[in-house]
Amino acid sequence: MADKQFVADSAVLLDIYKKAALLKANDERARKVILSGQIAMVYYSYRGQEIIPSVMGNVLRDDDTICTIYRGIHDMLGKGFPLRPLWAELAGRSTGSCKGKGGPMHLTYPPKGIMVTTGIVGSSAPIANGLSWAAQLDKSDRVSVCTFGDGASNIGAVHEAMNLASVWKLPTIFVCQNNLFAEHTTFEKMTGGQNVASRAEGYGMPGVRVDGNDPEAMYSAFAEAVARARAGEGPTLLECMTFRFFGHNFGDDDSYIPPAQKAAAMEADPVPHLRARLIADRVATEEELAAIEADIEAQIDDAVEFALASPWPEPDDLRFDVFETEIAA
Amino acid sequence: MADKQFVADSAVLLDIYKKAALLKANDERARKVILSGQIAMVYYSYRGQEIIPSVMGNVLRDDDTICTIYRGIHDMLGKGFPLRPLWAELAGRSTGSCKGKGGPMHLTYPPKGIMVTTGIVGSSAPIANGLSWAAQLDKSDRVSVCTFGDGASNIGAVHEAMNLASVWKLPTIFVCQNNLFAEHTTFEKMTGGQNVASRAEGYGMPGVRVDGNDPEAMYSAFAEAVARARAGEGPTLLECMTFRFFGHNFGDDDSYIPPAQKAAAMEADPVPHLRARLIADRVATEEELAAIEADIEAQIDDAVEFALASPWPEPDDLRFDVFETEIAA
Amino acid sequence: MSATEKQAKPTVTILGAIAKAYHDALAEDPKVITLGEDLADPEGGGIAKITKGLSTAFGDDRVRSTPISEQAIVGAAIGASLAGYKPVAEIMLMNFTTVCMDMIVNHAAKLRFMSGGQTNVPIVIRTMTGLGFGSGGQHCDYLESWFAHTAGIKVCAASTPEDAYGLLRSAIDDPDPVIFIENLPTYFAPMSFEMPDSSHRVPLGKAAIQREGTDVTVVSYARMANEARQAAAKAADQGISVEMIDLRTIAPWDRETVLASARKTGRVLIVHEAVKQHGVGAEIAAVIGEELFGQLKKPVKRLGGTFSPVPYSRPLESAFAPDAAAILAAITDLAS
Amino acid sequence: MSATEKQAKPTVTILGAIAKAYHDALAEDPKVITLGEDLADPEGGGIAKITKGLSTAFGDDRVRSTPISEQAIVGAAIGASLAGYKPVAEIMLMNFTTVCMDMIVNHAAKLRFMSGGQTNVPIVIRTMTGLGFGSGGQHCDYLESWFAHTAGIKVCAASTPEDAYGLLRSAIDDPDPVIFIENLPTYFAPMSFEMPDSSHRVPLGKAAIQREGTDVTVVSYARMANEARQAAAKAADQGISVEMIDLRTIAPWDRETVLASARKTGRVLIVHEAVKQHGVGAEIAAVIGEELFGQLKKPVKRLGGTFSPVPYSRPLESAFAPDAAAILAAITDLAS
Ligand SMILES: Cc1ncc(C[n+]2csc(CCOP(=O)(O)OP(=O)(O)O)c2C)c(N)n1
Ligand SMILES: Cc1ncc(C[n+]2csc(CCOP(=O)(O)OP(=O)(O)O)c2C)c(N)n1
Ligand SMILES: [Mg+2]
Ligand SMILES: [Mg+2]
Repeated sequence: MADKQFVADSAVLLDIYKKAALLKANDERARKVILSGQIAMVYYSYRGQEIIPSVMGNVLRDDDTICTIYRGIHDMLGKGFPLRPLWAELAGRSTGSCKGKGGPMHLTYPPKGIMVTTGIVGSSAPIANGLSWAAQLDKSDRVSVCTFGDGASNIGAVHEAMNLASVWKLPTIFVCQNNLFAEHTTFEKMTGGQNVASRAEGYGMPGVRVDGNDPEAMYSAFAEAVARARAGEGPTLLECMTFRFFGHNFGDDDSYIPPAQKAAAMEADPVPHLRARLIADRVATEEELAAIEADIEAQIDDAVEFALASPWPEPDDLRFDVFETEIAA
Repeated sequence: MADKQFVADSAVLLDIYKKAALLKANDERARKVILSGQIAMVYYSYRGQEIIPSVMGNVLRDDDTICTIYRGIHDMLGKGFPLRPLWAELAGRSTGSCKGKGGPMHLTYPPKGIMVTTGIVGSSAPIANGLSWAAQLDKSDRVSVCTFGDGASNIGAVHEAMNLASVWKLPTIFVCQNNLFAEHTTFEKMTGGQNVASRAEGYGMPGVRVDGNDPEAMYSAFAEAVARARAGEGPTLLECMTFRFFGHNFGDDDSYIPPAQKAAAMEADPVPHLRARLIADRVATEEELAAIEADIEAQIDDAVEFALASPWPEPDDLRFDVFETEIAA
Repeated sequence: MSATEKQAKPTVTILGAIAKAYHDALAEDPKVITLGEDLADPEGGGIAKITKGLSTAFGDDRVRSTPISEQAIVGAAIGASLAGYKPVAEIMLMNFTTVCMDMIVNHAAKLRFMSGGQTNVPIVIRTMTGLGFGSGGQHCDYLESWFAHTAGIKVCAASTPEDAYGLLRSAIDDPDPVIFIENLPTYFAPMSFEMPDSSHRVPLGKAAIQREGTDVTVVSYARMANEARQAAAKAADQGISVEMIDLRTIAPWDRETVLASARKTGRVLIVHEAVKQHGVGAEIAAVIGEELFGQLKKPVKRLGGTFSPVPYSRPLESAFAPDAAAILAAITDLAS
Repeated sequence: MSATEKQAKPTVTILGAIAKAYHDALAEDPKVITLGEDLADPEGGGIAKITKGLSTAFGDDRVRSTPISEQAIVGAAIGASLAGYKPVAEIMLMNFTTVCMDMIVNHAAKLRFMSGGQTNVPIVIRTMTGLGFGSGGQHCDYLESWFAHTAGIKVCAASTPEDAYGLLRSAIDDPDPVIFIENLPTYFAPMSFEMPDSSHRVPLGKAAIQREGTDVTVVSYARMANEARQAAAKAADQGISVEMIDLRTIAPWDRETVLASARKTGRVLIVHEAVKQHGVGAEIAAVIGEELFGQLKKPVKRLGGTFSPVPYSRPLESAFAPDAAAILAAITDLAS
């Protein structure tokens, strides 16, 4: 993976920033809205991990598919999940993308290729392979991505999926977002070999450990993996190093995170870093970025308002969507 | 794993041969007994794979434990399973080690450390870890071995078990008997990376591919793995290359095995090869070996007779051994 | 008296019917695809050779052998179904669903609901089970009640070649996930049925009244339906008129047909090979007890596997599950 | 009227009782060991902090945090139990048993039988479930009927701190595998119970009559028992005398106690949070229907979760499972 033929130019970096700014703002709003009591939900903050999905969103097409996890709203926003049905679903309203039935852990939005969000660690991987198989059958060059955490790399489903993807040469990109913690357990304590990417070799596929907070490195690695997949050369495992700034889920006592480690990570917050760099490199001005950010806030305002003004589902809705035909009352 | 400090001397080789001869004779008898209609059973021949468990049996102590699989009678005989309760169990009699309840796929004999025989591919591995954990807690240097096939290396349970063994530094030895087929599917077709041993590195443990039909190579690799485990240095994955001479199970149409491959493997039959070598090296004479083999046949005769003369279990036995206390009638 | 069985018809097997259904479905709809261990022709077309010829006829892309990775198998089926395909996944034996329950229960069964109907999972999981071959504790379980308890997935099983064909085709057509249970001991028995033509379907959720009767209702499915048919014939010789219902679809089961028959006879026997306790028979008995309170002549009777793992030894294995003799005894008892 | 609830007693929580049972078991028997995700003190003693302090008190060898590998977790528990230990394995949520069903069902539950009694598997699997926190389709299922259908494994659940203590200690003492179901929403409620001392045990298989009554029998367990207790109190205000049975052990359930009460009242309501269809209530209703045929005044009634995955949105989540109001309505209906 040495030849960096995939280089993020300034337009790409600006687009990555736009997405990252949206992701960051949305996470901040989510935590605020929970704290304010406006919406009660189980929420897994991804603050600190914004660059990875912003890059993915930049590289992927709408017809590429993604299977993500409970900590996945960043992945979905990167992929283009519109804000109104997102927030309405978080708020449990009937106007939510899943009519309030799925919630934050099971968000789905097929028009943008957001096919599965799972709460079962590791389960995104086997399903992504099926989407890849369909792409092969369709003779399409679309790819499918599954995201999962460092902790998930130790579960059986991920192993089975990587092996199958390798032997079937599937266009699946395995994106491990290594934030160094699985709930309260450190990466070192649970991971034989202390490295996820190196496991790829055992399956006969490329594995790359990349700084997921570095937009250029991340772009280069991800775009190359996508190009390989589109070209029919099979899967890639990317281990994207990152960090989550807050506890496992909202309300989690995060005292298990060493304060110095946390402080250093927040100090290196990749979103303002990218912002500063775009300005320094004259890709955009402070004013332009501020306008973008203001627009994002306005969009989120609108979505939250829409959500809170939307009607709740009716108990009778439980009879629908179990099967195609409704369950008898 | 380069330094071969574990060398099989002639006494060891003779012992390995004695075991291999028993295993070979027992497999031959099993197939004969089925063909003759004396015993009806589901039977997975291990013919061709005798050297691996003969080496294991030579190196392991009675208090070392083993978790094996449906194709595991060779492993168990190597570990010292006595013939009478074995054959009585195969025959489904109440004098069988499992009172006829387990059968050929679930043979158990704790006095020799034969703790679990499973019919679910890959399931031997997680359980072996628990036996290893107990050894650690007991501050004993005993080890536990799990055996499984090349096909099993692609299932989730094996992955999870190897990672856990690595992070807990368990004295588990993962013995993959790579006979190049999983039922009818070839090793190449199902294995990303075309190598099981190389996956060990991803878990941070030694992985060794060894010729499982070569008693000296097998001894050296296995004894070293056991020594590491006894010394508290953690698990090892051994991929022991071998071949099964017959179909997946008795009665299986084995036309999917390329005839030339099969013929070459049978030509290289490791048991007569070892025999010839012992004679050539003057470790034993033809007469001595013949006497050993005759004794084995006599023991098997006795066990089969014992089994066939033994009583069948009673339907009422179903109420026992579900729980410690019986199920009400 | 079963009309279908008495006429002289060509002899077909359940295995043959399944193989034909498979073939016809692949031939008619390019979206039908299939995967499983040893499934393709280089691997001999599966351990029972049901899929023999399919990969040669329809290509390695649509008919795929897999590694031994049941989670990956069901996951791939789910994913492909989300992209518009109709995958048939083979899980060789029903006990092996235990290594992929997450994929089946948390995903296949729930994605339609959790997505608010945006996605659906039109997969079929074919899986084999049943005792009779001495394969012991881990290869013979009937686990249908687990899936019947799971909202979002259907379960069916056939006891005749016609139903095997019609149910498998309907399962593949169905827009939701279906578990199709097969039974090794009944695969090969030649039965006097016509091989159905490719338009034949058996609607999911509809039981078959395989014999009409007035004294005792027997509800059963899969291999036990064969045993029950034999018992019903013997009961007729004793002057007991048995109405013999093969559920065919176990979940959702056909309440109307069962309740109508129970109302008529007032005496019901439910038979399955799965362990009796907490088996599917419990739900059926509970519903009958609730719906026909005070209208039954005798308490609903259930026969099922003993409360133990499946044993190896032949006499134990025979004692584990009901057979025609036990069913006949129960019928006689109910009719008395 | 529940005597225990009315007296002024110190206030304890179910969580506290479980934590004490755990601690006492580890302190009394060096063979008791435990493992699970985030379980040890460097990981904060578990997500609900039930195991906080245990690794510090009893050592990292006996109290171990694990990778996210449920098959490896249950497998390690099984293996250690075969070597004479008494492992308590935590599977964080009951839905995650779906990734380790093979270990639980094909191994833990069957090894004693398949080995002809040569080995046994004295493990406890602690697992949490239940709705009330909006965690949606994959985190709230009650799956006890799957395990009740599996010969060789026991299942229990407590609705009071005393029972939580006594059942967990009995489960750890038991020579066979036990699933111990916990319920997040009931962990923290302060309850008027004494913290049991370390000799306290609740025998497995024995239900508790939490309130004696003559008109209607209510059979329940886990969180639903709390709801049922509230409903029973309200029913008393309406002049309906409810006999309230908390099964405590779901499998094997206490037939004698349930049947005796049903014989007395002639009216039975069974309530669980699990999906009603094919839930544990089906078996209980079927047995009552068989044993007390003609002796009941009303058909046995069942309340359970709706036939759907657990929904996210609050109004849907509330509609999914029965509550005190629904139970009271059913009691009133039965008593009418
Ligand atoms: C099979 C399974 N086991 C356990 C859990 C509980 N759980 C939820 S998230 C999590 C940690 C996952 O860590 P990681 O994979 O690193 O992802 P992250 O949360 O850090 O993004 C655990 C243990 C689960 N959801 N599924
Ligand atoms: C989980 C599971 N899936 C499938 C099977 C069916 N099966 C039994 S043996 C076998 C092949 C195993 O091959 P391998 O691991 O190479 O061992 P070998 O039989 O060659 O010794 C298969 C697929 C099973 N027993 N368990
Ligand atoms: Mg993580
Ligand atoms: Mg093999």
